Amino acid sequence: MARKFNIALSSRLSPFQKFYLLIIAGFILGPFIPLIIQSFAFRWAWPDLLPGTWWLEQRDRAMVPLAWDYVLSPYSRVWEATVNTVLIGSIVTVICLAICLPAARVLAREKFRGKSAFEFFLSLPLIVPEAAIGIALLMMFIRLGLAGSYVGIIIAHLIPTIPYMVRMLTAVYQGLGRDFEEQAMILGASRWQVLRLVTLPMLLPGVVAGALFTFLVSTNIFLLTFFLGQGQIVTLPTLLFSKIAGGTLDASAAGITLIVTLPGIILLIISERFIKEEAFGKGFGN
Amino acid sequence: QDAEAAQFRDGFLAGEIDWSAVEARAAEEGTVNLYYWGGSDLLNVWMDRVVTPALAARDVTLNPVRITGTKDAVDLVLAEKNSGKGVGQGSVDMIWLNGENFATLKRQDALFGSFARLLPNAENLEWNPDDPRALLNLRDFGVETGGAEVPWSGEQYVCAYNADRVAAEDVPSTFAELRGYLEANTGKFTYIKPPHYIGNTFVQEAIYAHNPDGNGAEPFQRSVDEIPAEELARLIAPGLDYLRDLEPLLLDAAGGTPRYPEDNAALDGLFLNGEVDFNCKFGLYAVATGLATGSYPEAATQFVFPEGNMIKNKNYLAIPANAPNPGAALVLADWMTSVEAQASKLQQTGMPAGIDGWTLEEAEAQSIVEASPGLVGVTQAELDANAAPDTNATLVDVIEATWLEYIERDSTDPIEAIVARAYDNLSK
Amino acid sequence: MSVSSSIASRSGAQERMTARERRTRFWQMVQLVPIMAILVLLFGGALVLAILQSLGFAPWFGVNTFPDFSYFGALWGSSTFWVSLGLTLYYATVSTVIALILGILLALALVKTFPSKTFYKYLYKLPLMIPYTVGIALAVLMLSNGGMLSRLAAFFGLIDDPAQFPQILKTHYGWGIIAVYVWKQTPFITLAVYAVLLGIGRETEEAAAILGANRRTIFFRVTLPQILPGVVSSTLICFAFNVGAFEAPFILGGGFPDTLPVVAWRYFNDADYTLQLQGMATVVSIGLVAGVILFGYLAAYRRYERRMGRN
Amino acid sequence: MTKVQLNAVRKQFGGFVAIENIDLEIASGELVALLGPSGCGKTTTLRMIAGLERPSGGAILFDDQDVSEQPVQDRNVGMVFQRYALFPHMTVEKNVAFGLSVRGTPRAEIADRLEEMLDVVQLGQFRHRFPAQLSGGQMQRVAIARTLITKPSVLMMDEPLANLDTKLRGEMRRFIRDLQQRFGITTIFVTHDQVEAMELADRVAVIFDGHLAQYDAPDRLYRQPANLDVADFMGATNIVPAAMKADDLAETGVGAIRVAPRPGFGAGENVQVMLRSEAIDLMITQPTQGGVPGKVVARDFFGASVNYTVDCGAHRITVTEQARRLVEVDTPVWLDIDPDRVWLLAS
Amino acid sequence: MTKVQLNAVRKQFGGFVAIENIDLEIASGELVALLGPSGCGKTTTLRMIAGLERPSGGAILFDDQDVSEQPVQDRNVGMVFQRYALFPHMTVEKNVAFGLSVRGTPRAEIADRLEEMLDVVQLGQFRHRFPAQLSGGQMQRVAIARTLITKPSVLMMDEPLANLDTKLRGEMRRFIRDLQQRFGITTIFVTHDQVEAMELADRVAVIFDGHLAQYDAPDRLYRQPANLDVADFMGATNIVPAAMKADDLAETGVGAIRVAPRPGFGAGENVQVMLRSEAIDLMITQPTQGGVPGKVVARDFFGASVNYTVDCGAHRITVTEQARRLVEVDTPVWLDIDPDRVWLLAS
Ligand SMILES: Nc1ncnc2c1ncn2[C@@H]1O[C@H](COP(=O)(O)OP(=O)(O)OP(=O)(O)O)[C@@H](O)[C@H]1O
Ligand SMILES: Nc1ncnc2c1ncn2[C@@H]1O[C@H](COP(=O)(O)OP(=O)(O)OP(=O)(O)O)[C@@H](O)[C@H]1O
Ligand SMILES: NCCCCNCCCN
Ligand SMILES: [Mg+2]
Ligand SMILES: [Mg+2]
Repeated sequence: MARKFNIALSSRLSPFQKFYLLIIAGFILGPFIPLIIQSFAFRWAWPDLLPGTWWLEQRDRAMVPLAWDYVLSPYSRVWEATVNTVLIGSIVTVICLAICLPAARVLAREKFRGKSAFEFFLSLPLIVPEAAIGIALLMMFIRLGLAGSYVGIIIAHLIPTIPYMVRMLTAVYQGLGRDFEEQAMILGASRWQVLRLVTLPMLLPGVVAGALFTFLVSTNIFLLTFFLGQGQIVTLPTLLFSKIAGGTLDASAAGITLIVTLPGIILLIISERFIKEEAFGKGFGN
Repeated sequence: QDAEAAQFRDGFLAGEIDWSAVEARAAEEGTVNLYYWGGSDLLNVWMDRVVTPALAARDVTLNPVRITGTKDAVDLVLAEKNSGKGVGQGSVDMIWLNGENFATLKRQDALFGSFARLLPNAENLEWNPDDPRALLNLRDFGVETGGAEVPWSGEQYVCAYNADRVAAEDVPSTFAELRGYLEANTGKFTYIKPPHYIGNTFVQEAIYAHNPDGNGAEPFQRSVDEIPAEELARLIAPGLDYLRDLEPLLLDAAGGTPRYPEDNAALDGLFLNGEVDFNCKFGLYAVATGLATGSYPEAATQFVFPEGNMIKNKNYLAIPANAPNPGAALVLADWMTSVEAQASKLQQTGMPAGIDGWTLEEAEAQSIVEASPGLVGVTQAELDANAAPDTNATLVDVIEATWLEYIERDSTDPIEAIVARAYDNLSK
Repeated sequence: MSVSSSIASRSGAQERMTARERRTRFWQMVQLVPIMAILVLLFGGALVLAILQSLGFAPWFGVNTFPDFSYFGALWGSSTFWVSLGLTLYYATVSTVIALILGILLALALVKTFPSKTFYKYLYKLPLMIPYTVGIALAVLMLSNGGMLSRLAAFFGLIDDPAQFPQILKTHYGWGIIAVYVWKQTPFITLAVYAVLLGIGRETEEAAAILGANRRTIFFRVTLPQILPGVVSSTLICFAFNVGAFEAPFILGGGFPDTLPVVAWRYFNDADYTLQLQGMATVVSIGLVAGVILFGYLAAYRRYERRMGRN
Repeated sequence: MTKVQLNAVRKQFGGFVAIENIDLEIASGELVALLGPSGCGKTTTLRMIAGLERPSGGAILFDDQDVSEQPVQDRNVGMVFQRYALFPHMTVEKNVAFGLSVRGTPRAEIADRLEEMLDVVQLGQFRHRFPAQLSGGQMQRVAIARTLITKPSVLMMDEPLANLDTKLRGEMRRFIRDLQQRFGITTIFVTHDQVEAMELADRVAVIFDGHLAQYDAPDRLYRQPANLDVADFMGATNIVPAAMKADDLAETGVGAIRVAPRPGFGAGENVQVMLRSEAIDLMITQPTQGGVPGKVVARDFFGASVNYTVDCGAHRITVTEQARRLVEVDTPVWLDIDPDRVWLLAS
Repeated sequence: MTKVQLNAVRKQFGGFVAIENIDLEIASGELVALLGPSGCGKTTTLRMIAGLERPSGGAILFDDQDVSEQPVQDRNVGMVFQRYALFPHMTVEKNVAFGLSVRGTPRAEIADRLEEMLDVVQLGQFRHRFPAQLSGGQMQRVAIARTLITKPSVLMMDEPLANLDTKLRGEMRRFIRDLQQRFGITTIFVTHDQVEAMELADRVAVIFDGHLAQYDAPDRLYRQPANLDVADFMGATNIVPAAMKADDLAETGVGAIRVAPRPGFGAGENVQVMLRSEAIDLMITQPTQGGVPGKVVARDFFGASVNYTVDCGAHRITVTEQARRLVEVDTPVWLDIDPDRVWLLAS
């Protein structure tokens, strides 16, 4: 019944959309199949659809750990890189939140001279590529003794993450409306009580979305980490880059690639439960 | 400048500090930061599995910093030096390097000093300048090491072919034969892209083989100061012309632009998948280790190419002038030149020994021989018979720049002009 | 809070700032200081340093010919720079446009109700959560001449040598680079558009349907203009990222002539240290190009917005 | 002009039944109000008629034709949304012309009809403004104009006046009524405001909880509600239980009241008696016959009218009077009620 | 209980003058309505009293004390926002208790007062719900409870009933009135609905465009508006120009009308005569003396009342009657007007 109606303006998928969703699933997930196979291969030469020799067949004869044995061993530095990545991402997120929250409040609520210029300056790091400042930043950091240090990397990561965080928080602040804070003040709440009891809880979805984004951006940064880490600080993107820079993937590189995707998957599972898409929308609304 | 560190350096270099004091200082420093190219899983494992405990036994913690390009470490040392970090105040204790990178540090006076012969294990190396076999210990790409670096591994540029794809009689042994093969099998060969040193080496071999004077590597042992630009241009022109003419026959050249892989992992991948039939790189034991790790096709075999011009060199460990832990660096350098270290490195990574067999005792020499993964399809005698020396590091820069200009960028300028420009730039 | 309004009302000349107001004003500024410090000192500092160097100021290399435009001159004077610039913009534009189209289509599908929607809401965000390098690795495995697609082609007897497989990676068409950017950024754009779509609701679309508009018209004349803010900011971010990205063109690109970030990388890694300054001129050029294009884009969009009465 | 019929229309959202078998017939050119409390299913009913929602059961007929298979675009209906759903990115002009331009109407004709329509809604001077720059009443008029310009055969309005102030609401009511009469369009509008329904509609459909409770002309609805719920919703204030002494006499807590006999409410029945507050005469002297005695206990002044609360012993009765005189609190009074204006409801 | 005074209070936003020298005195315990069209400055006035906005000029006094320098938190005022501004992340209980808990009131006392307050607003059973799970009326009661629990000495409400339906609005009005009388709190509420203002307030301040137009008791405001604007805003329908023939006789387009003399409106003056539609008697037989003849041209039925539009020649006069009889359209009628209910306005 009412087929045409469904097509005209329905909440159901059109046949094209069904097809499209299948294609997208293939596009996103498909490449992971050879990746998983490769991570278990010993020798997998063209044109074999499956490895000619599997890693497990060679495992006992190998003079060094191969494939997953290598990946999961300390030699691969995967664990170190994971810890670094998550640690740096988390600290960057917390710092970023701490410095962006007050700024976002002022930006969302107050008018002052030079505000639009300031806002423009804030989004400049989105426009100016990391490549443009990486080397110069490295020179500054070497002089300051920050090159190859956690502190240096964390500070540097603030540059590309601040614009995301500020946008997101400013948008939620704008959406919040003053009513609630004013009402709380009328009811006798102090500045700090207003922030703690009313503002922060109400901003929470936006704060969480902003934090997630900041964390993502930080854990995705390659060039800045690569320049400023000086090989001393290995994160998942730099580790993987070193493995695949030549444009080939052996079993251990495939294994590392899989490990590099893990934090993202875990984060996805966690965040999907707590964050509604709408929360991100604010940051892109305007 | 750290006065105490400077004092140690001066004292050690003057021979006033005995080795036990160095070891004591190393234990006190506690750490050593070794910067090395981290692109080999085998070497990485060896560092962690063998070197780290060995140093720990000497109360030194090894901090193996895996870098993607040796130049990164050189840049860091120079940047620190330029920002006023003197002796004892930098962050790099030791770099694995050779060729241009050493030459750069030397030129910038950023090296710790002549330490190599003062190491206890210096006796495992030949230092007699009159012995031609000492050449690679005294000169690195033609540049005098002056003991500021100590040999770590020896290498030779060897090619392998995939016997499943190439008949034994078709295997080339000269550049002309290579060209002939490619005319019949277009696209089945490529070499690593200069300025990567492996790519540079292939270019040098082509230049030696096409030396218009017919004296191969010989004229290229001099530095830029000793060889005028026009002369160099004359010497390298035929080799570069050969390479330029070869371009249309290289991998993917049919698609418009020939493809030069960025590093040897990339070349290995192409070789494994049969995208190319040959794999040329520094790697005396590359086939043996490649078969052991599955990165080479099963039928991979080494062969002699190019006859008489298979470049042989060494690579070294250097200590920067501003090394924060010079004592520990010296201890590391000494351990690295031990027979024990060299044998285990050879066995586990396939990197040939950097020490000289004839200086060793019988049993020690035997342990090295036994550690060898083995040659596949060639004999040591063949390799020795076709060995050739490196090009002087200062010329390498010129040749590299010329390749980029003449071959990559398809410059229409004559080679003389390009070389002259390169001379100019380098003297700035 | 009375702050903004009291500030806004200061125009009346007869009004003095009260002590209370001055205090709030001061606190406001304090709240902006940390963010300013990071951006001005680090970001601004690095930018200025890069510009200074590109103009010949590098005493630490023993070079100080400031102001010296020869580095820009040499760079902009060579035709390969323009080819590189063209390639950089080409990869950035094509991938952004494709990701935009795929992203909008995906967002439009996601607002519908369908059985596997929960699965898809996880699925589509996966690439967003993963570093670019993973995308590059996947591209290598799938698309290279020795890769999975090539093997499938061989399996079906379409080719019998890897060289016969159409070259996707390592060409100047940049299909591999584009594939990675699209793979990674479609989710980003989808998220932005989807979130905005949820925000605008379906009422205006329904109103349009009742007024007789067909699906095409509804999309182009009612839906699209309303999701435009999300589209603009997400494409802007992706495009800027693509212009400055290094890894994908380095690993998957067609070699010389390279994209500008790779060119800069090669300069920085050259044995010839004077090329460091040439590299600085290159990165400054990247910044300039990205800035000019995005400015133009934003200005055009702002004009459109103003014409539409927003702001 | 189209006749609209709903035959046993049902609508379920998942397990929740929003509309339960509604039958409704709206004559061509009639103006019908859907009246009911929040959440009763008014909007859902409209959306089904418009084709935005598919009925779970039953059929909707336009001029006796089942329109189930007809897509929204082809039904030729108009709908003014509760929150207007103006296109925020289009000017008033563009919004209004939208329906014509998507139909491919020639430019010249669009311009003419636009002019005419802007005149009708008096928005000529705001033509270049965007919705965000309009007041509520103006937005509402744009929404109406945008719909009317397409000459729909059925016009629907979802709470068209909800967010307007008293004065504007009054103006808009008159405006809608005029338009509807001028074009004779079959019109269905949703409201939860009984005064609005009464003033505008030819017939009112009262919906409670997805059920059609009563469908009648306004005055019948008001004076003769079908049941207690409807009476209550229509603002009846004085409903008192009573026992029927005779067909025309009800014994209540405040005494016997004469009523007009109503079939089915014979002597002996227990009933509810509804006394509309404005149907009661408030006498300050005892009437010659009848009259319920009481005392004014409260007075509420509303400008045009006054409400008195009169304590009559067992019940308090509210009496509404036009504010021509003001009776003081505590005055003893008598209430006189015309039997024809007393309505009986089942208990 | 606090007396609130505004002395020549002004408020400018940038160059725009929102409030222009308003003087207002609100007695302790009084309930005052601020009435006026949208944008006239009602909210701004409230916000200044609350301390959310600083006056650009003049002074605000609580019990004769200037409070300009007193921060919001210390003014001990209460304010119910137009859209309630309930904290969405807190339950009803938490919302209501908020004001006490931020003051550090002891737990036991909070619990007691909470109980009492929930009783007052009859929300006990909803105590654990979140605002999103409440109906409009319930939300409104939470907002009121949240404010009252802090025992503010001045209570302000910004359009407290705007979004409620007729029935609920009526209930809430009575509820607010009861509360206010019970606690005797000085209360100021904002509305744009004159009926609401009239019903609730002791005095009404009518504001137009930032000016105080009239400040009076509801019935005076209604019957004796200060000027045409106020009369119009209060819904006066029949205002006709006239010339004064004598102190008590005005000659209008529909004939001479007897008026109660008003100082300043002597013979010969040109005036406007206001005839409240509910003050006019509609006769279907000619009265013995006076009576303006006309013909019914339209009838609007509103349930409780009926509006007749009577064509009297030069003007159309609206007459409102309780809906006890229905006069048919086209019936010839006579209008009879009590001179005391005719009001004179300056032209
Ligand atoms: N898409 C839906 N899914 C589930 N329930 C729905 C949906 N749409 C409406 N409902 C429910 O159906 C019932 C009727 O909704 P409807 O919108 O028709 O009410 P209404 O009479 O228009 O109320 P209001 O006066 O508040 O607008 C409500 O209980 C509502 O919650
Ligand atoms: N912060 C502000 N900046 C500039 N103008 C303002 C500001 N707040 C209010 N105004 C203006 O002041 C005037 C009075 O506003 P106010 O909110 O007091 O009106 P109102 O009487 O409450 O109207 P409504 O009934 O629509 O709520 C309006 O014209 C409004 O646009
Ligand atoms: N840092 C630039 C990001 C470009 C868009 N990609 C998705 C961002 C979140 N990982
Ligand atoms: Mg509704
Ligand atoms: Mg207001």
